[in-house]
Amino acid sequence: MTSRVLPLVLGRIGLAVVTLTIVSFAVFVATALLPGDVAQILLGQSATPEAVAGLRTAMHLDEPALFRFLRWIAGLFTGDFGMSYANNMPVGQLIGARLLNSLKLAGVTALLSVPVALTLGILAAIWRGSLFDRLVTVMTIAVISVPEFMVATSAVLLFAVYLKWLPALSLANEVQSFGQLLKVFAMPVITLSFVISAQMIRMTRAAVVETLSTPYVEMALLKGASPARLVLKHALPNAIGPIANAVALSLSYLLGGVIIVETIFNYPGVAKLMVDAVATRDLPLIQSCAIIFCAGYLVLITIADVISILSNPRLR
Amino acid sequence: MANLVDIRDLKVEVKTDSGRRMDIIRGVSLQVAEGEIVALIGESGSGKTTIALSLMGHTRAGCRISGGSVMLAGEDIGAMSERQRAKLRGTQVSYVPQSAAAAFNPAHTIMEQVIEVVRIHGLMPVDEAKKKAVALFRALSLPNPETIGDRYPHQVSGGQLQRLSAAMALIGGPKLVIFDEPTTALDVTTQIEVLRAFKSVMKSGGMAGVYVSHDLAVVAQIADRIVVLKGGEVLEEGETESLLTHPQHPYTRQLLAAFEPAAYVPPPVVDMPIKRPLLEVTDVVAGYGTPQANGLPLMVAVKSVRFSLDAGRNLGIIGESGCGKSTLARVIAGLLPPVSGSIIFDGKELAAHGRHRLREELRKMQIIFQFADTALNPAKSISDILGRPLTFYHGLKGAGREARINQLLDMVHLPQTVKHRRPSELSGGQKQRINLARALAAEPKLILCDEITSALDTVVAAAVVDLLKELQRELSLSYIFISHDLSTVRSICDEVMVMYKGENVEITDPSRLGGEGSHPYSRLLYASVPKLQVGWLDGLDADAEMAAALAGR
Amino acid sequence: RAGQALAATPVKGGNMKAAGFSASTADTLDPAKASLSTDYVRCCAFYNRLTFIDKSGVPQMELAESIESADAKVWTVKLRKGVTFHSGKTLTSADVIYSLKRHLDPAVGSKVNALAKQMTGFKAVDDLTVEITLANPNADLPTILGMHHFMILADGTTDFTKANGTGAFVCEVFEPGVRSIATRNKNYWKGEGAHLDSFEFFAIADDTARVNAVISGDVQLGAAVNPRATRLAESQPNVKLSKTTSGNYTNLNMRLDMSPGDKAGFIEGVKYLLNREMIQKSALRGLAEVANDQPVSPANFYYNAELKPKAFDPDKAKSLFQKAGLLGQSIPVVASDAANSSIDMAMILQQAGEKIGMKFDVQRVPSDGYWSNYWLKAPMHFGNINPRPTPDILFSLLYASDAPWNESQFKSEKFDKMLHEARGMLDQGKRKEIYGDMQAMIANEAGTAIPVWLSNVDVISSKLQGLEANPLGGMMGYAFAEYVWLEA
Amino acid sequence: MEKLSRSTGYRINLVGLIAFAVIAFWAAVAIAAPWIIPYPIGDIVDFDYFGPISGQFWMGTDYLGRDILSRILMGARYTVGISLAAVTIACFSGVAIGMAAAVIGGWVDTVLSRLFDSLNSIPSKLFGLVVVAGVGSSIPVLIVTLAVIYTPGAYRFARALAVNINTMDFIFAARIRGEGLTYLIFEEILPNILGPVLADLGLRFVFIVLLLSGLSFLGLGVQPPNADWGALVRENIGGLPFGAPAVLFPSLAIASLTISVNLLIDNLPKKIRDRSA
Ligand SMILES: Nc1ncnc2c1ncn2[C@@H]1O[C@H](COP(=O)(O)OP(=O)(O)OP(=O)(O)O)[C@@H](O)[C@H]1O
Ligand SMILES: Nc1ncnc2c1ncn2[C@@H]1O[C@H](COP(=O)(O)OP(=O)(O)OP(=O)(O)O)[C@@H](O)[C@H]1O
Ligand SMILES: [Mg+2]
Ligand SMILES: [Mg+2]
Ligand code: NI
Repeated sequence: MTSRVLPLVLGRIGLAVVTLTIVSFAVFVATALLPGDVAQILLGQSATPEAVAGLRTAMHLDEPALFRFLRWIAGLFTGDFGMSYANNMPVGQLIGARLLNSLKLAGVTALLSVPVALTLGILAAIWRGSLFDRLVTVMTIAVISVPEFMVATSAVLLFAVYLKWLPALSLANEVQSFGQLLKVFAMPVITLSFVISAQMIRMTRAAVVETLSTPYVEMALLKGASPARLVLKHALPNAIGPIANAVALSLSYLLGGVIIVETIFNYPGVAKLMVDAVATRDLPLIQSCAIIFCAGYLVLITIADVISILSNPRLR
Repeated sequence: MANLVDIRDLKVEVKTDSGRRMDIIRGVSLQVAEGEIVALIGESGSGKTTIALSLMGHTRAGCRISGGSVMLAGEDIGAMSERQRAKLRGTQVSYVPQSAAAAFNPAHTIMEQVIEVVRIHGLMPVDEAKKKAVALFRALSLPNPETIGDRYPHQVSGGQLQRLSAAMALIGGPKLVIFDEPTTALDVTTQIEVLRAFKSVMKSGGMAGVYVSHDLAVVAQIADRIVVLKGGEVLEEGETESLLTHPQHPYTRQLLAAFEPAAYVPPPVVDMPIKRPLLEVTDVVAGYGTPQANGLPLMVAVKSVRFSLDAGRNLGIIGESGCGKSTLARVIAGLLPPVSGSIIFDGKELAAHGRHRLREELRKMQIIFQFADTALNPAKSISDILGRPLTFYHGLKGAGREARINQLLDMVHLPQTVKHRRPSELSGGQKQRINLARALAAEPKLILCDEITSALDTVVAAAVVDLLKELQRELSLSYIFISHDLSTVRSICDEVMVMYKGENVEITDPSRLGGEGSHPYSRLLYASVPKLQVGWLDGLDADAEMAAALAGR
Repeated sequence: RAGQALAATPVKGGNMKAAGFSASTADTLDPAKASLSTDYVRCCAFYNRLTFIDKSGVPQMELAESIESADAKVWTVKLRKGVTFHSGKTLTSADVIYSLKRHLDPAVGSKVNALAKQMTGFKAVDDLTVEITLANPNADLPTILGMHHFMILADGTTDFTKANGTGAFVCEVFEPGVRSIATRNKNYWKGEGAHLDSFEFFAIADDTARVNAVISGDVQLGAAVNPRATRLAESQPNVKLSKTTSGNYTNLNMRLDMSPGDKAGFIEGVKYLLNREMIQKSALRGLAEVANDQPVSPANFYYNAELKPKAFDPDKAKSLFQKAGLLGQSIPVVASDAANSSIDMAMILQQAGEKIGMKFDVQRVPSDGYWSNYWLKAPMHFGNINPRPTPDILFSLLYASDAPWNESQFKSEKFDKMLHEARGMLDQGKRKEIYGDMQAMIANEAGTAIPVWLSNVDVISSKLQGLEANPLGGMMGYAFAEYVWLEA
Repeated sequence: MEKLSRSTGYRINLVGLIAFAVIAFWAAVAIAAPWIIPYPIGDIVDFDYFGPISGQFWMGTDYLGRDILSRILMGARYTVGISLAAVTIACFSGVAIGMAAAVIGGWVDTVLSRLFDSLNSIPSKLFGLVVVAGVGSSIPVLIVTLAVIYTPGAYRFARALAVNINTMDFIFAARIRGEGLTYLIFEEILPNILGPVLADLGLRFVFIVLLLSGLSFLGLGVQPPNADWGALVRENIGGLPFGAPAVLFPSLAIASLTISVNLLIDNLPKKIRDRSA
């Protein structure tokens, strides 16, 4: 088993490094293409040509951009993410706490939404064609077609403003007890779950329905297996590959895509950080965030691929 | 003796897209007594599988039991709820599917699936079930009975899977076992073992059986009674012995007559002035898996095979399951580039990879795949499947194309109505014939036929063989004919190549096959071909020489 | 309401949370770089200026005991005695000179570099006296020194991860883009010091969310709320709105050196076509006052009340456009969320234009990079100018021929001369006259249309007391933390 | 229904028909919008903002006092047009390239996969900004940008499905017939993955409808006073606390369209193959 998986994972890590390099170079070029640089943006309205020139020199921005980029890459290998241009703090320090926050939020959301979505998807597949199935389909589409900011705002209005059950803000640093954790995370997690569950539900249902029409499921039926057993024991193990992929893609949204939730609930995570970094053309910070998102995405995708391989004895 | 199974006036209908209904079983009545084995034989597409499934209260998607009753041990299966039926399945009645390979879940170990019936119905403790399974494996003469259950389905051969699926059906100790063509995919030597195992297990368990087959000789060995079907109706029914010796219905006579096919007469050589080799295969080595240090692949399936085939002549390839027959065909067709060796076709050396061959070269050589269902695109209709090579090679369109499709369907004895169906709506034998028709559509010079008659009844198989011969006369075609069915090979081939473990053991004249001068393995193969006489199988045990040969394998 | 607040007695203690409208990694504790109200709030809490501009716009002494000059050129600043920094160090003239001189160093990236440049000489007369020499006389120096950027730091400060000032609060936590936490400075030089025990400040960028956070009681103050988002707050018993009209405006700039601004009559036409009343009522929900195309606010002493806003007159505009030969042409107008309400204003202009056959092609561009890419550059674009305490600063920043932000490229020798003349004048009456004329010149000749004064609305909890309006901006000119208290 | 089915040669079901009717309705609205709107979309017709439903303004007024009905009718042009175009391009190119990668395999597959993975991990905001800065903004640019953002997802999805199909014998059969790549992917593979691909397309359509409003705030595409439905919801979100029709109706419009698209995909008419004729 490991004989197949280990080289695969190693190969993937190698390719991941290549991908990361492409991404960070692409991001570098993209940032370079954007008009304005950090000196101009920091000075904002007071960016007179001399002031900009002076600040540029002081920030060593007059060195060629490519040179700065390469130095940053070189720094990465020693674990140094560089210094933020915007506020002269080490990027590692800026990202550290916020990445942790993002991971917490992503983790809690995943813990809630993945089981719920898979259950709904599987149930819809078992009772395909039924009222329940149609209801799940319509509800999932309805839920994702409501813009995220509307879900979030409605939740705040209902639970914080009218009912006053939950705080309107999710101040992550105030979590001391489990009860608080529930209160703080409840609304962002619900909002995000709404957004990411639909894809998982639809894909789980599709994958399970697909395998339900195979001869070995028919054979299991002829052995006297119950509908639940057909789905759970026979269809599901063979549908794990596509499901894992859908879950991975959905979860990858939780790192970089949560900007609206972070904004409305004032949750300090990395998505907002990246947006800030782009707004200030803070190259080391943009690069570091991009690398983190990309790495997160690759990790999820790789896990999904490994899971699909492990779930299929023919590939092991 | 009370009847275990009592089918009265069974009707099964399919509903077409346009809402029209059509009966595929038209009022069949059938009884099986306790402990009795009844064979269902008949034309491919006559509804054998459909009847067998109805015994479990099940129909395929799109079909529906529309009339009659199916009584199992005095209870009406058709009137039960799905939950009640589930209780019977596996315990009272169990099923050995037509395609064992597709019936195993690729994600679970074999043992897990074999004892699943026990788990579902809580028949006995799991440990006990495992012991029983191992005992069954042993009884079915499977290799390594202790450990074979720990493997996954793809890790055992097709013949072994077929036996394992029988174990799966037998473990719950059902009163009735339904076998749907359980030996179709097996070579003759394996077939013997499996048949024996079935017989002894069923006898010792006192089980009744319904045995679906197209092969009269096999049925003769195992069944107490035979029911002959055609077009969804029962034509004739009787004790095995009497039915074989005194068939009443003309169709039955036809079936029996087709069993001993006319010996092969090579086409007259008059219109072939010079003997010209069409295909020359020299020292081909091929296999699967990553290349090793010595340049050979991990698993070498074909070892240094060499033969040559003249235009207008046919070569048969026989050998046990897994000996590399299909691999060789794939190499010739350009699907699997050989490690070494050369293939010269029509005077020109062919590129190893099909991609690099010219369209004309590809057209002139067609391959018919062994697995009929995976070789047809499930999403396309039969007319699309047959029409494509017509358009692709010959630029046919519109009415001309339709006419040619109809012609092709006629050639392979299929009604024109199948044109609008998808492959999943055809029976096993019908799919096989579609594959043949597709190859014919290209109007090739050489057809590589991989087991094209294995799922066909003797009458249709004979007709197909006749068709091939006729085409050969008209178009001076050549065939490479891969088959487990020695009699068919003898009826069409000029030469037979016997393969054993990837090697070519001998090439002889088919009439001399199994004769004194030939290779011992060839003789064993020959001796294993079932004879159309009751008790041939039981008589084998007495045959000391055969027993020794089989034991030595 | 303000009256009630004054009458009440302050309560000591309590922890307050306030939400600004924007935070990013560019958040800074360096007053020279402060660019957003959130930076100002922090700087006001941690540092002090030499002077402080009160609610009527008059500079009051803060760290300075007095600032005096005979000729408006050489100024003597006397510092308060016994003021200490959070680090324990005592305030001396060296600190003041260091803090002011920083703005001249381009490496600092000061936002007020242009203003600071007039300070050419600094001299420490003694430990508590500084002499500042200006390049040219400027009577407004005390007011200039009251601007947020001129906070006083300890001599030699280069590290701004923590703030070491003399302010009412000590910086406990500062995470740029996330939050800052301040606790009361026990050794504050103003004696009693702040009422609050601590004060946490962060930003909620979404307007609705900011209002909701106040209503739900999570924060006690939500700054600068969009007029659209206030309706819910108005109906809630536990919150109130604090409104300031401070001289902040969003203006439409038409460059005089580019087409179409260079065609005579076009600019005047646009000024007539701007439906100021509709902008005030619809786009801003009445949270604005109609303005007269010049930057000095009505609250300012020097405001020219004679100068009336141009009335909405499409017919006149039409004939002016006709005269300019532009009627029926498509004219791009760049607007962005970066300039408050500019998109709504642009649409109102567009709509009015459509009625007279004038096509304004509104281009919404990203707020990101707006100030460096479009502002001052596009032929017709919107700007947003924060309040400045004196007409002199406004004029020299925005309308003098060499002004760094000459939005419409307005060049007038006469104007320059008047500006120069008024600057050194210590006679307020005469100054007012000159500034009045200059306002009229801007309104009629410059390419900047200033339709309304924007009001700043802060949503505050009704428990929050002591908040007063201030012309420098919302939240009491951003200095609220020191003055407010929470009722039990 | 029966009759309709027979005459068209397709089996049609009621849900699919209703879904189709809704989509057709919006498409018709999109085409006819300029002629049927009761008020010009930019006109401030009412000084009351977030006005209620009235005989004069059937769906109330928005945050500036403009007629919401007119804005929704006009917004249909953008939401229906742009989203459909973008989702079609994204799915067509993603699925085609994905299938090609699976069929060709080898280094082509590896390179394409890495490239699309990279593209997928570039933040869409950064991407949008670069586009505005680099090529400016127009509706075609907007469509292409949306398509590019969603192509990698479609690629990954289609490739995973196609890889499985690619190992089947019928693909080999087509290959050694000498068929070209285009035939292989569109005729042999596509029909077998069409179901999941369409389901995925339905979801992607929803995402694109929503992303559209986000990009218009980056200055990409739909320019004021026009607005797509997502932007209508966004600009009127302040009315949510008191249930303003200005925020509810655009949301309903979005939901009706996206749900219909997905239901139609789930209930596509099936061609009747006369298997008994
Ligand atoms: N879904 C379907 N729609 C229409 N016809 C069908 C469908 N399924 C099966 N049939 C037809 O029903 C008939 C009986 O099929 P069945 O599989 O029972 O045949 P069989 O006797 O088992 O044949 P074989 O020996 O080839 O396996 C065939 O003619 C087949 O074409
Ligand atoms: N794709 C593959 N990968 C690895 N091994 C394979 C593969 N296909 C076939 N083999 C192995 O190669 C050997 C030859 O297979 P081949 O299919 O040629 O047998 P065959 O003679 O056609 O048998 P049968 O009569 O069962 O069809 C077998 O042992 C088989 O297990
Ligand atoms: Mg069958
Ligand atoms: Mg084979
Ligand atoms: Ni056979």
